[in-house]
Amino acid sequence: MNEDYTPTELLAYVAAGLLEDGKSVFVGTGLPMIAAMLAQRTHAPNLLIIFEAGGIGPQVPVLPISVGDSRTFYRAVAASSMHEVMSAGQAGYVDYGFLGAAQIDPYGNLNTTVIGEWDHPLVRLPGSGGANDIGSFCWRTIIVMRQDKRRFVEHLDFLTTPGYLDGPGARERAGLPAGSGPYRVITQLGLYDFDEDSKRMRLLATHPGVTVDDICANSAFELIIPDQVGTTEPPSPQVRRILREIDPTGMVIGK
Amino acid sequence: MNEDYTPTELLAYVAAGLLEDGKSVFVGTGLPMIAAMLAQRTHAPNLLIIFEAGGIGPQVPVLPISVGDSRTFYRAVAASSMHEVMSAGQAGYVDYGFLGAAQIDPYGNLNTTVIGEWDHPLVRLPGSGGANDIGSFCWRTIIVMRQDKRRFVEHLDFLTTPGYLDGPGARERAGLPAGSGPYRVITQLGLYDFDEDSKRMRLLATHPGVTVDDICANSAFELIIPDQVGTTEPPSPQVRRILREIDPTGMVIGK
Amino acid sequence: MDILQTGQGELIGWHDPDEHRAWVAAHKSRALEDKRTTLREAIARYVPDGAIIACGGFGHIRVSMAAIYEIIRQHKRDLTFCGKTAVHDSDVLIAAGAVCRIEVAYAFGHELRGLSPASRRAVESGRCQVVAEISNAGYQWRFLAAAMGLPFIPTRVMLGTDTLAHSSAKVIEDPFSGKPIALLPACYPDVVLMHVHRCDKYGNCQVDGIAVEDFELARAARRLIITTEEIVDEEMIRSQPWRTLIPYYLVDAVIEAPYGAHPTLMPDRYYFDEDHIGEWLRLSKTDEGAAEYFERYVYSVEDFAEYLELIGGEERLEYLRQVEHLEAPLRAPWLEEKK
Amino acid sequence: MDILQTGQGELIGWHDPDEHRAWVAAHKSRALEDKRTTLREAIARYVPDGAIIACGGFGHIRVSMAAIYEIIRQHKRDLTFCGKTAVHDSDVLIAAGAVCRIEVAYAFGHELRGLSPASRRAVESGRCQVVAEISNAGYQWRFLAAAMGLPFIPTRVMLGTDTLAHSSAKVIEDPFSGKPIALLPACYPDVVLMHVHRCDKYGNCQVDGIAVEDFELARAARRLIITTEEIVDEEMIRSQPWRTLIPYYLVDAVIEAPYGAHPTLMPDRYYFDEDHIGEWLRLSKTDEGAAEYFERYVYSVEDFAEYLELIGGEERLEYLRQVEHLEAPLRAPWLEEKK
Repeated sequence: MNEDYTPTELLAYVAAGLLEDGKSVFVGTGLPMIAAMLAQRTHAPNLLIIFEAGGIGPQVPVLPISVGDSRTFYRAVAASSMHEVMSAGQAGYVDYGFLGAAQIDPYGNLNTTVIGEWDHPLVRLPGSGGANDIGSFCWRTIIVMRQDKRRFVEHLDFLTTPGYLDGPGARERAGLPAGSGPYRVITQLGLYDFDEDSKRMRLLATHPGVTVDDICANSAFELIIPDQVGTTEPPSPQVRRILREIDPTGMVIGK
Repeated sequence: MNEDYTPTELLAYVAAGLLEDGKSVFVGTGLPMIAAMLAQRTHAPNLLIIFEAGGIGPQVPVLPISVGDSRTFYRAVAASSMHEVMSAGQAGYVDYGFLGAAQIDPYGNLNTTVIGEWDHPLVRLPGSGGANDIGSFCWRTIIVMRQDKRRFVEHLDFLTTPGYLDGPGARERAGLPAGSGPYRVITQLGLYDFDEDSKRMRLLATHPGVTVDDICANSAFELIIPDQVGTTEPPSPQVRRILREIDPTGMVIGK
Repeated sequence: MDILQTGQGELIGWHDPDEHRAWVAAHKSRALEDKRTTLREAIARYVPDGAIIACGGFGHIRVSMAAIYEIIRQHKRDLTFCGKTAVHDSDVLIAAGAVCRIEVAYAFGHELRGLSPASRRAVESGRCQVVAEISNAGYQWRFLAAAMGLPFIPTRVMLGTDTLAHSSAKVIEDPFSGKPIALLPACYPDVVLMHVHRCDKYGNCQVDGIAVEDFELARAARRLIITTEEIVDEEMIRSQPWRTLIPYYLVDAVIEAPYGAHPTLMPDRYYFDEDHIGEWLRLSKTDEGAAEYFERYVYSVEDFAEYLELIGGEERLEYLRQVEHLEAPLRAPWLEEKK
Repeated sequence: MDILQTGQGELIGWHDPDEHRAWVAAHKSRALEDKRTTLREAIARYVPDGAIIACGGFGHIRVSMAAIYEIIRQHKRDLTFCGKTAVHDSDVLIAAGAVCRIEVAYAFGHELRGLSPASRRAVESGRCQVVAEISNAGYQWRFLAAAMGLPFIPTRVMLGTDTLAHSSAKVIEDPFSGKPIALLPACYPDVVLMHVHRCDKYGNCQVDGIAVEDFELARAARRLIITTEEIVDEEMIRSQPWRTLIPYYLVDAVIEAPYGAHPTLMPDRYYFDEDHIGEWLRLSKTDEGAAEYFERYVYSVEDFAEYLELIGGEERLEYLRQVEHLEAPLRAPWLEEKK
């Protein structure tokens, strides 16, 4: 059976499944990198991987540590600049983007800047980095993060990166690119999308062994729970083998 | 004696004399190129030559035909882009610029766009090209053109490139870079600068054999004629020899 | 928004950034695909009558003449030309009747060779309409705005002039300095023709020498047709990816066209063919002469290879290679006349 | 000018474009001059206390650590840091007490390695003040505006967020689309430290691999200090001038510093020294530990060459070269912990 997969393997597999062949994706280090490489080695061989520091379409030999690592432009089609890739994103060339966060709200807005008050931080986090950029201009952003009541919050301590702001039409009213925004959220408990009408987060599927009660107990805001909730498919042994090939040292997947 | 120099040789020599060592100059084809190369081979060996299409600091082997000619970046320090050199100009890195024109007015404004009405041209000229850019951002622009009553006019048919617009402070009021503007005008008759107070064109020196009456008879607007007017120095045989080395085929200097 | 001044030139090639993003998402493939095709096919497919077109290079430097001749051969009509730094490209397209509208930074001239008889005649007679004025830097930055997916880019050039008054720019008060500043609207040409030194079959391109404004123009283009001196193996691109000026996803068609810039200059390959340009400038002094030129060099030939035979074949091309490499002296009709 | 929103972050590094032009004219030499000097001399001369500084590369990629150590060694104080994509650079400068103010796109983190104990502690205790927030693209474009001599560049990122509210950007209504758009003010750092693969004695620089935002940053810099893996003959620059990322007139000082990016990554030369970064992350968990680190690796050594001996000399550097070229496996303390 498949039950000996790790939580990270499951996340990588679910994330990979969201990526379409022939599309482009803005990739960060860690899990997004693994997911994109898994997609390339399974259903999406022609997925274009782009890194914010300038690497475009590399043939990544081993997992990079940084998004500016030389592995991110190893045998790439272009080793360019941040100006080039951020401009491409702003002009609509980037389909998917991955984001992580310390906090998320019902509209998919993200905080990676500060816990507590901005000028008197309890915990100072790294800030936007490329997150605001990715969240602003990628057509579909995929958020991968840990879920609990301190992280799934009604009100963020700081809105670093735009989700749907305060609801339908808010992105467009703010001047953000039309038709873009959060697409899916993946946590250790389940997979979410956003309700078309309210732009609030909605449960799409729970991971194997997770109940809807678990889901709700780990969110400080009210999630939309539809009548029909699916269950995510766990990674097959073959997928797990590929994941081990991609990350032989267990840098991301763990040992 | 020196009297067998050609008018073009004189113009090139006078123009070259205006360029300082250790400064930068935006160069076009033809006479400006010759003048800049003459300056480099005489008093200004460390003059930085920049071409609008991207050539920076070339060691020009033979005269280029175009400002994008491969001779303009032959053994250059950089073969870059229009964005790079125009940005450098806008940011204040370019000291001198050369301009030509079909018409000039008392404030050094230039027309290279049209003779007659814009939408019903009598003669359609090439337009701004890089002229407006050079005239906007170079610290000191040097205008080299033929002088007669159809060219030295009170009112331009079209103001392609800014001189001092309508007088003192007008460039700054329009939003153009402060402290920049026309520096000298060189024609087949004489050398001009601009009066500090009025920003109107003022005779500085006549060429050998040219009288102040000749000067005035060939301008449709009133030139400022100071009490003391110098005479330009004609090119020495040595200068003429260098000019022949720079332009052996007589492409610009003529045979 | 207080707008201090609005240029009265026609705004060509502008799109709302959201509309352009949607177009990109729907029409530009992000997949690595073999894009090799013929010029006949590429021009037929991507250059509809009425399109706004622009050329890479610098007017008579690294211009895709092979693509331009094919446009003329296919009798394309009502094109609007981005006269960014237009020299030989616009002159023949206007003379052939393909282009009837032009926004002008530089056009109707051949630099040291003098003015362009054919396109000047077309403008002065009203057959070709100048729709707006702009400067070289101004046009370059219109493409930068487009490349960045922005509605505009600010600039400090053009202010206070008729060039701005007849452009599509607007002037506002800069909220940081309080001074007037010009805003240049983005320009997205419908089709861009660009000639490069080498690219792979996917369209990853390298250029030797100055890039001029091709970095920005390639990214501003809705459709980008690449002609190339040679199609190289993907390996050559991937071994030095920092040499890639244009990544494949910007490119719609790749056509191998050696000497495809003739009679314009290809850096490090071949110099201007001054005899040929001279023939054009001489013939194009009359409409009949221009027609004779097109009949001889465009309509009567099947393709660009046949044209190359007609202009002197291997021997001529070898001479141009030598001039470029400073191994042979330049011959030029206009140079003869100065003597 | 209707301004829809004004970010409340402190505006650092901005100058009126005319004031900057005058500064350039007075202070940046356009002459081709031998600019070779020592790091001691360059840092003493160009980095006054209180300056606004920025680093080339990408936080722990191609960072001029040699210059950073010299800043610490000279006990520079009250510096403001452009935290464009700050990783190792900002962490050590903040920990050493050199930097006490920072504008943050990304800082206080080491990507996969986790958060930075020292600089987080400094910020949370108030020893280092965050003066403004911004995004990576936003910072990059602040430098683009400066490189272009403009007061601002528009962008469609940051809108609607607290990042913008705590930035120095303003929001206006775009006069072309009618939609809100953010304007990013130019940022001209007083001093930029940049490490390159090679340059000549005048400062003409080449970089292999991604440029990140160094094209723009080099042009935004008031003073630009270049450390380089090697100083090459002018001939190497002039034979391929299209490889020049930075022309000499932007550069104020050139210092040959082989392995000058250690322990950060130098593309195609050497990989991250994870053992050394690991030692820093471990020691910097306490102020005492950080002080111990600086005593050992900065204050007790005369110069960068001596430092290189201390971190393991030729043998260590050869190993890092092998890892970069995929010829040796990566060892890393944080990787060990995952096992």
